[in-house]
Amino acid sequence: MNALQELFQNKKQNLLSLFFTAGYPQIDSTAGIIEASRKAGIDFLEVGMPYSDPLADGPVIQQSSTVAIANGMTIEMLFNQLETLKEKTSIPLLLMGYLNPVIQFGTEKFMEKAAACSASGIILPDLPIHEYREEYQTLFEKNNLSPVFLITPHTSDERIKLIDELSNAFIYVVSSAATTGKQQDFGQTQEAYFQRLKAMNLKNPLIGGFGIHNRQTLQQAWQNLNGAICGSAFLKKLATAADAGKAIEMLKEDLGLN
Amino acid sequence: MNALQELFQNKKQNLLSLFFTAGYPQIDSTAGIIEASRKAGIDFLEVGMPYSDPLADGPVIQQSSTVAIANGMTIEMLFNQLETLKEKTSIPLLLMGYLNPVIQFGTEKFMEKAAACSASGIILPDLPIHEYREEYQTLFEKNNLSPVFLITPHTSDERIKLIDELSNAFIYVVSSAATTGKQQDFGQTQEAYFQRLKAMNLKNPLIGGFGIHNRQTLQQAWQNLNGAICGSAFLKKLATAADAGKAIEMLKEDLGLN
Amino acid sequence: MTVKTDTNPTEEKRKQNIPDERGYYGSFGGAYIPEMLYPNVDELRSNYLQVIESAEFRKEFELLLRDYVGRPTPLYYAGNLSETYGAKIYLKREDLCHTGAHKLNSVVGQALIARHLGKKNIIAETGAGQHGVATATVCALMKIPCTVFMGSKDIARQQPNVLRMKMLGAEVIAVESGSKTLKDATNEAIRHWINHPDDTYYLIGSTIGPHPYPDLVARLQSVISQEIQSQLINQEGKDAPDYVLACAGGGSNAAGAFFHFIGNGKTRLIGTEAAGEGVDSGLTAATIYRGTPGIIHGCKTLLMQTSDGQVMEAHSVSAGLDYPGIGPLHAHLHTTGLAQFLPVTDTEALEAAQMLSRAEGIIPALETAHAVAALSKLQFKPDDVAVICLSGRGDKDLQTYQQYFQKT
Amino acid sequence: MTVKTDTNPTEEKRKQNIPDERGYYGSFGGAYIPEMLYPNVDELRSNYLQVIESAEFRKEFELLLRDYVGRPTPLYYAGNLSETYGAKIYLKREDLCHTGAHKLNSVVGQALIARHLGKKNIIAETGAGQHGVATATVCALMKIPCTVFMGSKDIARQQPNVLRMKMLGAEVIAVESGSKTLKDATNEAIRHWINHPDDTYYLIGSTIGPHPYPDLVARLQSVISQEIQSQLINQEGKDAPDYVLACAGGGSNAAGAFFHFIGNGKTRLIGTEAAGEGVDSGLTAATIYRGTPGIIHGCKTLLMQTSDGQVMEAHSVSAGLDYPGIGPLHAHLHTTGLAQFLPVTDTEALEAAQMLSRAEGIIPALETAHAVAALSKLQFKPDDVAVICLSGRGDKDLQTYQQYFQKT
Ligand SMILES: Cc1ncc(COP(=O)(O)O)c(C=O)c1O
Ligand SMILES: Cc1ncc(COP(=O)(O)O)c(C=O)c1O
Repeated sequence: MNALQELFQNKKQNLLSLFFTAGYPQIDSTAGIIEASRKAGIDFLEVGMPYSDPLADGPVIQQSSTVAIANGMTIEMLFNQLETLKEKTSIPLLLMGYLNPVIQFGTEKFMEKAAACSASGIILPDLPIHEYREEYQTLFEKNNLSPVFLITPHTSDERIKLIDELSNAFIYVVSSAATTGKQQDFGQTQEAYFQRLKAMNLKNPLIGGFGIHNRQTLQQAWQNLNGAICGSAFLKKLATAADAGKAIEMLKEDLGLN
Repeated sequence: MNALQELFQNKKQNLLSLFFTAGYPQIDSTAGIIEASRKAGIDFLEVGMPYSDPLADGPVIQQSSTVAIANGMTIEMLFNQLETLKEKTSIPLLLMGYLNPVIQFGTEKFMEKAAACSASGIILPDLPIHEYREEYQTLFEKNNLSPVFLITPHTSDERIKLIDELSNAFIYVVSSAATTGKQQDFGQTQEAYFQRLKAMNLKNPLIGGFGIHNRQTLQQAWQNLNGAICGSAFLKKLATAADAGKAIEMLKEDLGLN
Repeated sequence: MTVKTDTNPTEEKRKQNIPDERGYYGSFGGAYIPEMLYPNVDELRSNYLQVIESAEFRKEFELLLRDYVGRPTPLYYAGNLSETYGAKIYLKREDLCHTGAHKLNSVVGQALIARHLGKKNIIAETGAGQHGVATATVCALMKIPCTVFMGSKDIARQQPNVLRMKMLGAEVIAVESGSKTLKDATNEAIRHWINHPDDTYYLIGSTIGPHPYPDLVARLQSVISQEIQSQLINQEGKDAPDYVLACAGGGSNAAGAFFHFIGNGKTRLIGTEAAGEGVDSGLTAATIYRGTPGIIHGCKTLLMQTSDGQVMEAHSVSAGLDYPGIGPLHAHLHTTGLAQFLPVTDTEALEAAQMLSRAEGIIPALETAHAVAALSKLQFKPDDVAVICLSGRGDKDLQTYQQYFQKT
Repeated sequence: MTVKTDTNPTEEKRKQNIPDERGYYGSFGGAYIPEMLYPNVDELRSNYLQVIESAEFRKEFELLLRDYVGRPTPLYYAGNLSETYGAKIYLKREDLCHTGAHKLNSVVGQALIARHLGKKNIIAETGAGQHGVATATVCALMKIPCTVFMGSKDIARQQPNVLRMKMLGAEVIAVESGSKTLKDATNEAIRHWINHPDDTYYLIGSTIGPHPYPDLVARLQSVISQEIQSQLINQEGKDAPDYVLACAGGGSNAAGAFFHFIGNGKTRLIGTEAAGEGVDSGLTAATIYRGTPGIIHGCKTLLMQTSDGQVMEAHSVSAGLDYPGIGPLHAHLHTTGLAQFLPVTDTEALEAAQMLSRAEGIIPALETAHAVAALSKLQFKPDDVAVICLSGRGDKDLQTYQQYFQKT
């Protein structure tokens, strides 16, 4: 059992996770963000591996990736940073990124390094499920890493069941069919979607993401799902705040958590 | 017999004619040019009727036509001017111009007016010979007007003979196949052409034109033909000289006649 | 329901598409040229029919039309236009010809003739630049030096075509005389020909000029109506449309599109001419509407002129229609009622270009847009088959379109 | 004398033009897409073959290809090129397609599919603007709202096509991210699709993207090689050329021109890619030469990337080839040796464009010029029959040509 799985055993509701891009705003921001998150009681973190062509992402994450790459961030360097932090931090970590840099790094080596850094799971949104099953699943299992898959309002029940089957930590519930960072409040579509998911009685917790940026969106996710992930909204705060602690404070204010 | 035919009866060599555009440089320049020509011993004159699209003419005559039209020159007005002059001048006149304005004026009326102004002949370079014979010949004859046709180095012997047949004043020997005003000296082509014409023993005098602008070209025309017509070179002088008399003086200088 | 037709046209009517021996269509045509042009024009006159009817010419011409020009061009059933205008509307896709207009049909033919006559240089006039591009194109293909005369006003408004001519290796001479448009480009081309009579072929771009040019160009362009005919038989089961619509500058695309239907007693032939800012505005190129008989560029036809017989400057937003004369065939068709000519203003043409682009995804040349604009001036019956000669594509006119639609 | 051929190719070889069920050509292809795209891509994947093989689709597609696109396009024997390069050189005239490039073949087909799937909006990416124009065109014809994504750098260098898209009623969205060229236009189109999944069809312009796009586009473009085949039988009495030459950006015109000849053991398939300022200059788009296996825009293929797997910016003077990836079919053909890919520099392409304009009177698109430039890199035998896919015309590139030839 990895740290993330442990977390979900102990906490079933109102989970809050943050996504940030490694190497943003500074090349060495990661340590501060992780530490501030831990202090602020964030439940788990997704560490984004910056990619030149993040096609599922909106302008905020695109911009953070561009800056991070320009800052010199690489997977190699990220692992080096995480390696030095692993003793200090207890907060469960997931790595999230596009498949290509992982392949170039070497899939097997990537999984081993991730495990060595105490990461609990990996999210590769553009990894096809059939390829996961045929080529990646054993690697994930061998390294005690949880695979996390995305579902959207357009994902069929059948496919959701398959994903539930393959998952062992949580399912990433993309709030609406949209790139990251679309700043709209949730409406009837999301409500119906969340109800549909509830009715399916899935074995994995459901964590909502994409578009969580204020009290309304957070509460709707929390009321219907097990938790929420906040990405673009957090990156925006990071861009302007003095430090990661301040950024989380400002974000919590927006989310109605103070 | 018209004045032009009379002239050719009396003078067989070294004839000199000038071409000018009616209405150029001033709307009322015609009288002065005719008078100065008479005084300077010019043998006969061609009065150009300005046309908007003088496609056989080079830039000098084009320009003079544009100015004359802008000055308000029309066939009607030209006839009015010539009408008032006909008592005063003894120099044979030809009218030269494109067919379209003549047609618009009315061909029959045009011939009658020309005769009434004591013109001796008419040159319509774009009048087809067959049309001349079928529709114009009787009109010319009725009004005692000489038709003048052009020939070029490319005109066949057969066609030259036909033209000689139809002519009763002179044949207009275009020096080279070129628009008016090309300022080149005459060379072997012209020499051969002139020799060919001589050998044909035509009944009409031959007057050379197009390109007569200096001593060499004039002399070559005079030595081989019966006379020469000077157009563009004369118009250029008219453009700059104080009056028509001065213009002719300057031209004669260029032609080596002083 | 088709229009009432004369199903047994007389032989005489059938021959209205061809001039008599001296080049006259009724009272229009002929060859009014100064002696300097006589030998060249006469050489062409006495050879053209024999050449273009020879098996050798036909073989080469037809091969080039197929593989180089891209013929047959489609006869496209325009469903959206048909719905809007309540008739079966077809577009004859001359815009798909190589270089983008019908002009190439005649250029290929004339260049073969020039080669047959042993000419070493080719000159041409151009308005919209399409004829210039077509001539430069075929001259490159046949390795014949090429000089194109173009009014400086047209050079400014048809830049893409100027660039194409240069890319193709042609010399483009800017004509600064007169209105600096097609009329004056033609004058300068003729003057150049007078000055270079020996081995130069003057490749005229439309059914204008002294005989035999109008007839020669019409015959070479008649491939358009010939194809329409056999395509209609295939696609509609009839051998003649109820309407043929074409714009007319000098008249070559109209001549080509009308040719086999002239005097058939079945087909209404509709030419459109450029009214510019309006037929009575003084800024117009509606030659048939405003013209009177006279002589321009070597032939007797209708032209816009002053009462003194001076040629007037034409005006049209479309460089290819900006000409104060029209081919003698069309003057004849108009006079005899064998064709009808409608004036179309600049604005109507621009709007029609927009309309066609949006309705069928085809951006027409500004010239062509004048033919399209006629659609809204005609009363169709539902079964009427109307063919528009889509003489060219609009790539050369994008700047003009943009400027106009930005303004409005 | 033809090159040594394998006259009995195995069935396996014949099938190299089609991917397996999951969209793999050997080890390239597949569908690497985030879940947000899954339903749309899957809907297309499970329908496309059935739709394009249906009688209804074929009828409509073929009619539009004939009457709207202008097919078959000629297979033109280029006499002057043949003489210069010592082989029988044919040009497959895709430049004569409506809108001026092969792109329309695939757009017509995909738009029919979009309609079949009940989609209400169409989006597309474009580099040179040809695919954008083609899409805007067919959307106008079919009355479907159209949005085109185009890098702002490409908007600046392919102005005529931008004007055309607007004239046709499409919305053109300037993409300011990344290199501001085709790669980023594709990213933005995909993002827009993610954000508008319900009734939007993403009409991809080349043999790129997640399965089934590469296969779909290749099949729709395969009309090119199908026509070449039957035209060659007619014109040369043989059913396969010795060479086929095509430029490859994403690879759609090459896929279309190669399709029926892939693995036939007779035909050398030559793709040309844009070397920019040179394959080793750092300013290049020579994907096959400089690329390594990876994932771009949803498929596994060869792409130019850093050792960290970041996609590199491509460079080519030609907007349509300025792409750091290539279709998975071509990665496969290269890897298996079924096709050869040659890099061609900006300068070589520009000179080839000039050469072809002067030699045959055909101004090619800058993309196409890269294929033409390969002529001087090959050693032909006199009887070799080589077909160049003349993918598009150069009207959109006149400004670039002028600037280059003014400088040199
Ligand atoms: C596309 C197009 N259509 C029509 C014309 C008008 O010429 P014509 O009347 O000879 O067809 C032109 C002339 O340039 C043209 O380019
Ligand atoms: C004329 C032309 N040829 C080739 C290409 C390259 O695309 P592909 O490799 O898909 O044929 C383009 C792309 O815009 C193009 O416009």
